[in-house]
Amino acid sequence: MPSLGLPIYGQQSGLDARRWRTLEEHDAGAPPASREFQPGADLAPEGLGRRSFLQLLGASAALGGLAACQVPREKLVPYVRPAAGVVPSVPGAYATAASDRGYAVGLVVTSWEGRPTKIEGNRDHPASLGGTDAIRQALVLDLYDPARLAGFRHDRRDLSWGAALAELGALARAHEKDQGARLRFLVEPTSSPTLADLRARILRRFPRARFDAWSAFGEGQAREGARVAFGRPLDAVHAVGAADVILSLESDFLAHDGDPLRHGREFAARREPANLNRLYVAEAGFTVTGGAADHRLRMRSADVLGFARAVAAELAGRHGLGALAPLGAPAAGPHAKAAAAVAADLARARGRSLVLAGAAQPAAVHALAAAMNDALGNGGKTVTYRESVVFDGAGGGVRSRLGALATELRDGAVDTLVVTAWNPLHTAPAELGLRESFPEVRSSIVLAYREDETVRAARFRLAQAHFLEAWGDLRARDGTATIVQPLVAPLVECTTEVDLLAAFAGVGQLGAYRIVRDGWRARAGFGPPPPPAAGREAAASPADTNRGVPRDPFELRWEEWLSAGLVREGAPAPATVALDAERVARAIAAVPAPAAGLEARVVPDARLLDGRHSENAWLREFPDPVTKLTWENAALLSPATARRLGIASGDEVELARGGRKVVGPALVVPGHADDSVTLPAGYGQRVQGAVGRVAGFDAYPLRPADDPPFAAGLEARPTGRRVLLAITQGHFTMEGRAIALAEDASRLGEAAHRLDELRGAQPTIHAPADYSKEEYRWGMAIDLSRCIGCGACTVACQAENNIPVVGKDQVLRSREMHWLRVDRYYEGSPEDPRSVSQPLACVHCEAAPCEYVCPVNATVHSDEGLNEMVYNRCVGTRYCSNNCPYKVRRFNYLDYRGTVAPSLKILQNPDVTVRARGVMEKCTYCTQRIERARISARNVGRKIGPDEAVPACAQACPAEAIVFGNLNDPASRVSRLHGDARRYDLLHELGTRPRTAYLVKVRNPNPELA
Amino acid sequence: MSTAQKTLEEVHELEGPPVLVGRPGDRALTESLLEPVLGRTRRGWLLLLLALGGGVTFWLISLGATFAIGIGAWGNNIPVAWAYDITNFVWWIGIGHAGTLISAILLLFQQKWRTSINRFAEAMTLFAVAMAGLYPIIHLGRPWLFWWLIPYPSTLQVWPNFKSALPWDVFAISTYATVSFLFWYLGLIPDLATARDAARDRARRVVYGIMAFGWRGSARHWQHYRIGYLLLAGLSTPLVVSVHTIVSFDFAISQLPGWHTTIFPPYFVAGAIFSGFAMVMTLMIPARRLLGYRQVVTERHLENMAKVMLATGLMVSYGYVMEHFIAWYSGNAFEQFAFLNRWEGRYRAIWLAQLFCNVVAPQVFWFRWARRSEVVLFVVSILINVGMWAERFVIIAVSLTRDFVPSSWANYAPTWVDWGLLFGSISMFGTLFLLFLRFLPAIPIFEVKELRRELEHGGPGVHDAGPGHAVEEVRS
Amino acid sequence: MRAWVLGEFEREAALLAAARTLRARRAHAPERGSAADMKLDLHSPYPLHGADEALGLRRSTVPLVALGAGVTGALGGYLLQWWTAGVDWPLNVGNRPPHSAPAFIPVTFELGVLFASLAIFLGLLFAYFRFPRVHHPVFEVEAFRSASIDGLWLSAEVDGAQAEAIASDLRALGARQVSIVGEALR
Amino acid sequence: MSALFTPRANGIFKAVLVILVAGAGGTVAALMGYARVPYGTGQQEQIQQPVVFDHRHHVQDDLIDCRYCHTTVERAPSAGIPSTELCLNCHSQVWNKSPLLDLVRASWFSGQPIPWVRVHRLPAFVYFNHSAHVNKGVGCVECHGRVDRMAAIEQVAPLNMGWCLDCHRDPYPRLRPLEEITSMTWMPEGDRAQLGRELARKYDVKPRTSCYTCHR
Repeated sequence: MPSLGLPIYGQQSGLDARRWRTLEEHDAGAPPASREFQPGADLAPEGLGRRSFLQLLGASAALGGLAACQVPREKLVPYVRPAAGVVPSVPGAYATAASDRGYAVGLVVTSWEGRPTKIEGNRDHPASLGGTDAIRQALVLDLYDPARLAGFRHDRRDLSWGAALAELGALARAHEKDQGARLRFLVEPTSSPTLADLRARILRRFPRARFDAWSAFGEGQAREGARVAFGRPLDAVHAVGAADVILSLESDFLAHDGDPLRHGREFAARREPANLNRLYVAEAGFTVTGGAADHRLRMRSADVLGFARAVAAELAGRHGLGALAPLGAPAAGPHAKAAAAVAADLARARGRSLVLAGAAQPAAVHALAAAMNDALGNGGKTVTYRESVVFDGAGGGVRSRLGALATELRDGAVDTLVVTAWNPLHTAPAELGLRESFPEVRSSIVLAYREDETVRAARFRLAQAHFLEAWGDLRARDGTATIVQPLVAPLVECTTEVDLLAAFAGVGQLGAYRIVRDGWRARAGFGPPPPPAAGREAAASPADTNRGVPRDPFELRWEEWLSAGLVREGAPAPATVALDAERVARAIAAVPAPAAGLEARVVPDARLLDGRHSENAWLREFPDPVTKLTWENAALLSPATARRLGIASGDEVELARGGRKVVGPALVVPGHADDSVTLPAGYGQRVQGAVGRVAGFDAYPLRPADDPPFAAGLEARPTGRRVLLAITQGHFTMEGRAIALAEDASRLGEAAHRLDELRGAQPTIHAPADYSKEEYRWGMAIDLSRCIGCGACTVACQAENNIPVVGKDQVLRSREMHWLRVDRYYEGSPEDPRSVSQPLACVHCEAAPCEYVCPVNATVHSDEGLNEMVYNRCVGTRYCSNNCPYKVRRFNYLDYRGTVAPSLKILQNPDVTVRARGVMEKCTYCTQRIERARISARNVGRKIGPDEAVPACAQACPAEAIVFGNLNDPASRVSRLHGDARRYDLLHELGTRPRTAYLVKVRNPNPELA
Repeated sequence: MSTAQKTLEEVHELEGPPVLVGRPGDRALTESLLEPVLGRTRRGWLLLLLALGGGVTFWLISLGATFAIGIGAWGNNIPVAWAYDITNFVWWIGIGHAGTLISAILLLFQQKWRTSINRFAEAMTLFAVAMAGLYPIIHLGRPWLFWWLIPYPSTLQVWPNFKSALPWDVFAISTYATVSFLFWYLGLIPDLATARDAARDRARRVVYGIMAFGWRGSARHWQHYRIGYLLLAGLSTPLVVSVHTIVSFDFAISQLPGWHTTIFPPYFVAGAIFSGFAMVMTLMIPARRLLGYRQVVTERHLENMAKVMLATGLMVSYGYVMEHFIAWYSGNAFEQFAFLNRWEGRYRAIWLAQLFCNVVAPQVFWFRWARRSEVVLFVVSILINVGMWAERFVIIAVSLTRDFVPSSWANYAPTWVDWGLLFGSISMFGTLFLLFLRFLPAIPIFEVKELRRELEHGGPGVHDAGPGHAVEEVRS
Repeated sequence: MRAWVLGEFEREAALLAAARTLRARRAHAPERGSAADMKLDLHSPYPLHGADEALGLRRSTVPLVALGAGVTGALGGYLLQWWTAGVDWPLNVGNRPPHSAPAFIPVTFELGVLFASLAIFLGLLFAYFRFPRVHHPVFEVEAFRSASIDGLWLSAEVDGAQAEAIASDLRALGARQVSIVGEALR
Repeated sequence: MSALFTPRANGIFKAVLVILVAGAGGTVAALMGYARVPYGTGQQEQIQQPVVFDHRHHVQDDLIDCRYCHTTVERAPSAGIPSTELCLNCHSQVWNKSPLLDLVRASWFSGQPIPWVRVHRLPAFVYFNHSAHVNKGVGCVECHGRVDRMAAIEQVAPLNMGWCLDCHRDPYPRLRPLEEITSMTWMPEGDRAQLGRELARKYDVKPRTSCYTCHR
């Protein structure tokens, strides 16, 4: 791997991976060298490793759990050459970025002696602000996936990278004679400047070659909409926080669309009573954004345009926004009243309002949204437009993206097709016939991370490097760039998209590191790179780069970029735009009137997106934020529709549209639009690994041949069979209990009095222990008003605390192990309910019911008031769980550690004990982080700072809904929140005095719609 | 003679049947009572043993699975972390209460009719407690660490938590098992000596000789023996009450709706006696038939036990009523929901079965014919056994399925291992009991002899006595 | 050398009478040899009413033993809990006071009962009965096997010289059969 | 006519009873003893290291400070095992031909680390942090003993929870000035516990006995 033979700033230990990799081969059983320094990580009674794939398949591979009792004298394996910048047993943090639909999400990754174990958001990155989503959190698991592709094969011949490079070079040269007329590339949409350069180089070398970009659920429609409205494909950047009134036209902007993490942060900040915004969501499926809405207007996706036009008409007619007159159409149907109210609200908030359109909606809707924002004077205030930094090929819908390529393939006009887009054979509409034509391509080259359908059909397959192993770069929506730096040498033989394209650009031998670095040297306006040899020299010996000042002035800048994870240079300024209402009107007119009948909506799955995360066990077991369904997908439909079709949850249904059939379970979702069936895609792939195979059906066959990905004409009939759906939450109503409280802002006043019964001191026999003298009194506050229920905290907790995946079978037995669950409750009619999400982990009661029932003192209170769970003392009576009113304790019914590949063992967080069979476990407030902070603070004789000890959940939360800190510090945020007027204690009447306080969710409904 | 017959019938009418039919000589009595022990092995006994052997195998397999796979081999989950395991435990412990109760309390109350059935009941107690004692260990996630519940100076310097009800259990169960055993064995010693002396072959004589520790019926021994035996009875009486009280604390001290109930201690003790008597009945009726104990275990015994079952059954029913009343009266929504859930919830059928078996069925015992009909007694006693198991399941598991936070509600379904442990333990219990019947005197011979003396003491025996006398004798 | 004189009687009354007479004689008629060290005992398959009085046995001390042991157990039990939970390592368990008397009652009680019961059982067998004593001179007499079935026996442990005299006394007192076991025979 | 048992039977019976009871009690006592004696706690285990490294020589003769090799002891949970490079800092010059050091040189050239054998072994669920102790005045010698007198490192402390607790409950007699932290021989004149109290105030020593202090 030439690119990785070179050092990474502050990262030499990563390169040492080669060393411990050989150690692994040499002695697979033994943990890698550097781990040996970890007192907590060595093989011991509680053992190591978990997540046996056997268990994922449901087989109880726990026999022999009685084994791990004898402690062998294990080895202490030091470095041969110390890795500079690495203190064994002290984790380092390195900035990098992951791609989200081509854009950068800035990350900071924790690494133990060169083993990345935990992904967190980069506070300074515009698309993260410190937050992450469940998917980003789970990416680290892929790195260690023993089932990932390794090596390079050409027609069943295994090749070294050198050989592969040579063959690619030869292939490229062969295309020079006809200028690459028969050379095609199919790539992921990406904002990488380096890849842009390489594409340019390649097109200079092969003028007649072409790059197409494909991902099943791109933002093509959005850019197309911008093209319609403003004449060129721009990215709309929404300042959600600046808007008082927001209308979402099926835009799931808090979870999927735009910069969800930034949106979430900004939106949450506006959900505090002081400066409440108001959110209207018009959507078919129940989304995270819908759950956060003040008014959720359920309608089929096809009817969204009609509603938007109704609003436009109102704005034009009643509120004097004449510009919208040609675009509007009088309201029809059930939502007329709503349209009027929404329009009035928007009009009142000119310049402080915002209209967003969902990625799935046709370009016309995006254009209309743009027009409305324009008319409302939101331009430049709540929405700005930027030249898209993402290469999106032809852009637009499926046909305009893939149509040309599909035809060429069918006509055999392509000799070489290089595919770096994820599994097009699975995601592309069957009408395009890729499945048939692709295998005919003479040399089809596929770069992929895992075995999949496209890989199977390819002649030439290249194993792709994980982004934590690869050099690269990405831009955020606003143009801010981040250098993607590897934290570890590849665990297997693999390469990167940069290296692959470089091979066609004729610079393959340079390697990604050089290419990326030199590219940035040029962009930053530094002179030409020093001759490679010197460059290698400079970097190759760690000593030089770390001792004293680097020789090359560019080094300084480069190191800055890497350590900050940000490159501010070269970010394009906002574009000035002029709306072309005519074109918008024409586009709207061009949209066919919504057809009657049952609508099929093929949507990206909340966890697997288009299916690329199908093999990620964390995401598979991560409960869908709305349905709480794990491991598989289901056809989601409204209670009324289900009744009409005679379908109940768990019924297997046969869904047919346009001659294509799929069979899968149905799941009734309260609040889903009637006459519409939501079908999360990405499951049931033809080629799957152990994880993917567990469950799920492929929804793509029902996707229309062209965008939008929804269409009427679906037929559904129950097959009579039943499917057991592993849903983690059994009951979605509160039974009138004060569990997750929500209140209208207007009624917050009287609510305060009722809240007094849910907080404060209570009569008790034993005087409460006094913690006021302690230096720290840890506590947590969860603001339900901020929480959007995305569930990032759940996966963050899983990654931080070595929480095992138990498999569908065990989830069905309600034995899931997530310490932190996000409960979701519905209020009101099942047809059109409102929902509240409530993250719930151990609340660390001061008078803990779990403690006094434990016969062996395995769970007791710490001097700082933490409810400690001592795994090694636990004998497993499970009495504590029985007596826990919150039911937040989790029990290792089987040996969930299993017997896993060494690669998965080294994913463990060495700071957290891996629990054995028969042991109870629960949230510890991330005590390992507290203790680490405590020790480093006390070593230099100071107190723990406010943001030093932050639990994984609070760290990950994009909405900052979870706040943790020292209650004995009156200035701390958590203290203030505990004193907040909205604060209440869960199950306060039990007198458990929880340390985690909740803040009532505030709703801001429009009185006119009351 | 005819007068004697007549008076005897009158006596039956007035007092119910005698506690001892006829006046066999001591030697005759000894031979008849020792026949099952010293006589040849019966074929029926062998067949029964083989049949139960199958169940025991199932039991062993289930135990093996539990240890090898872990508690995950069961249907337990979160929230239902206790289910069949603790249900079986409480059920067996409850059954284990009749023995000591019959032996001790009835002894203190000078109830003559206890005499011939107490050993029987005590043995049953021992085996039931043995079955029960297993669950607190195997229900642990890490059973090989069970000894952490015992207070001993460990290098960890950590002690058990005496605020938890589980260490209380450990002490209560082990004490109860020990005391029951001592009580039982002390009672056995004179009869072992009898067996030693009555046996013909040397092997038996040696074995029983060793077990009898050299008892020679010395009056000097009898003096201490009787006082000691009485004292043990006196100690066992509060003990037997305390044990199930403590078992009920496992639930009463928690705060789970359906567990957190102050009436539990008396209600559990009553239930224990209820199920215990039912089990004695279940075992006694066939044994009485097969082993020809009719003479010493008379209708009088059956009838009195039926009365006790009726009484305790009513107490248990009262418990059910009170639970519901308190739930309603407390005005606590969680409590109220927990009890509504029994009527309307998913496990309704089990709750209704429990009501039928424990509340309705025993009511037949208001009628004398039912109290004296072996068939009715047998059927009803079986029903009560089932009903009491259901009661414990409803209290333990069903309460857990629906607690405070609705999001964590979940249901419970047993696995084959759960069933194996239930039916297996029943088979094991039966096996132990069969062995007891075969190898140890199941009827306390010396006490029967004493009883006979006492009956004769106030004058000649029932048969040739005037009604007045007879009435006294039999009442005593 | 010691000898044991065994006599079997038909009826309880006779047996008890014989015992009384022998005791009386020992008291009033020393001239009939030094029978002062004669140790009388009765053997029966069930406890005999009046035997204590006939042999002039003092009140049994078993209850005192039981009481002592019981109190020790209970006290020990409470101290154990108080020391482990309240003194050695007082932990904050669910905000309960480390030394919480109500919670300590059950174990205290159980230990009291356990100790008392053990004291009674072990005391009886090993202190009062001096068991195990599977061999005893009286077992030498084959007929003595009836003592645990239906026989009523009187045994007198006497100096060998007295044996014959006592034997004749027993016959005179109506013993059905009399036999002498001398130490020599053992 | 002869009795069922001979007179000797009584004695045998008694003996058997005694043996049974004593046996049961003895077993328990033995097990509890084993957990406490050095043999049981592994203190007397002789451990063969791949390279014959003599602490006596390096500490006493060469007067090398512990921290020269165990570099991270003051800033990390782990004290740190010296890298081959560190060994060669000296041994590239001295003893650079010695066959005793063949393995070290081999390691340097092959890049294969030296597989030392762990002596002080804590269970996985115990999180001991060297820096937390060394920075608060707990000297190396308190737990590791007179390393300067050990030909081969051996475990001198029982390393069981009770032993940890004893110090966490009463650290004072085991505290020392930071500048003496690595000294093997330091002994204060006067009452050490008294001095310990002063040092505890000075260094703000607050040993905790809450479970999460060591178990996570």
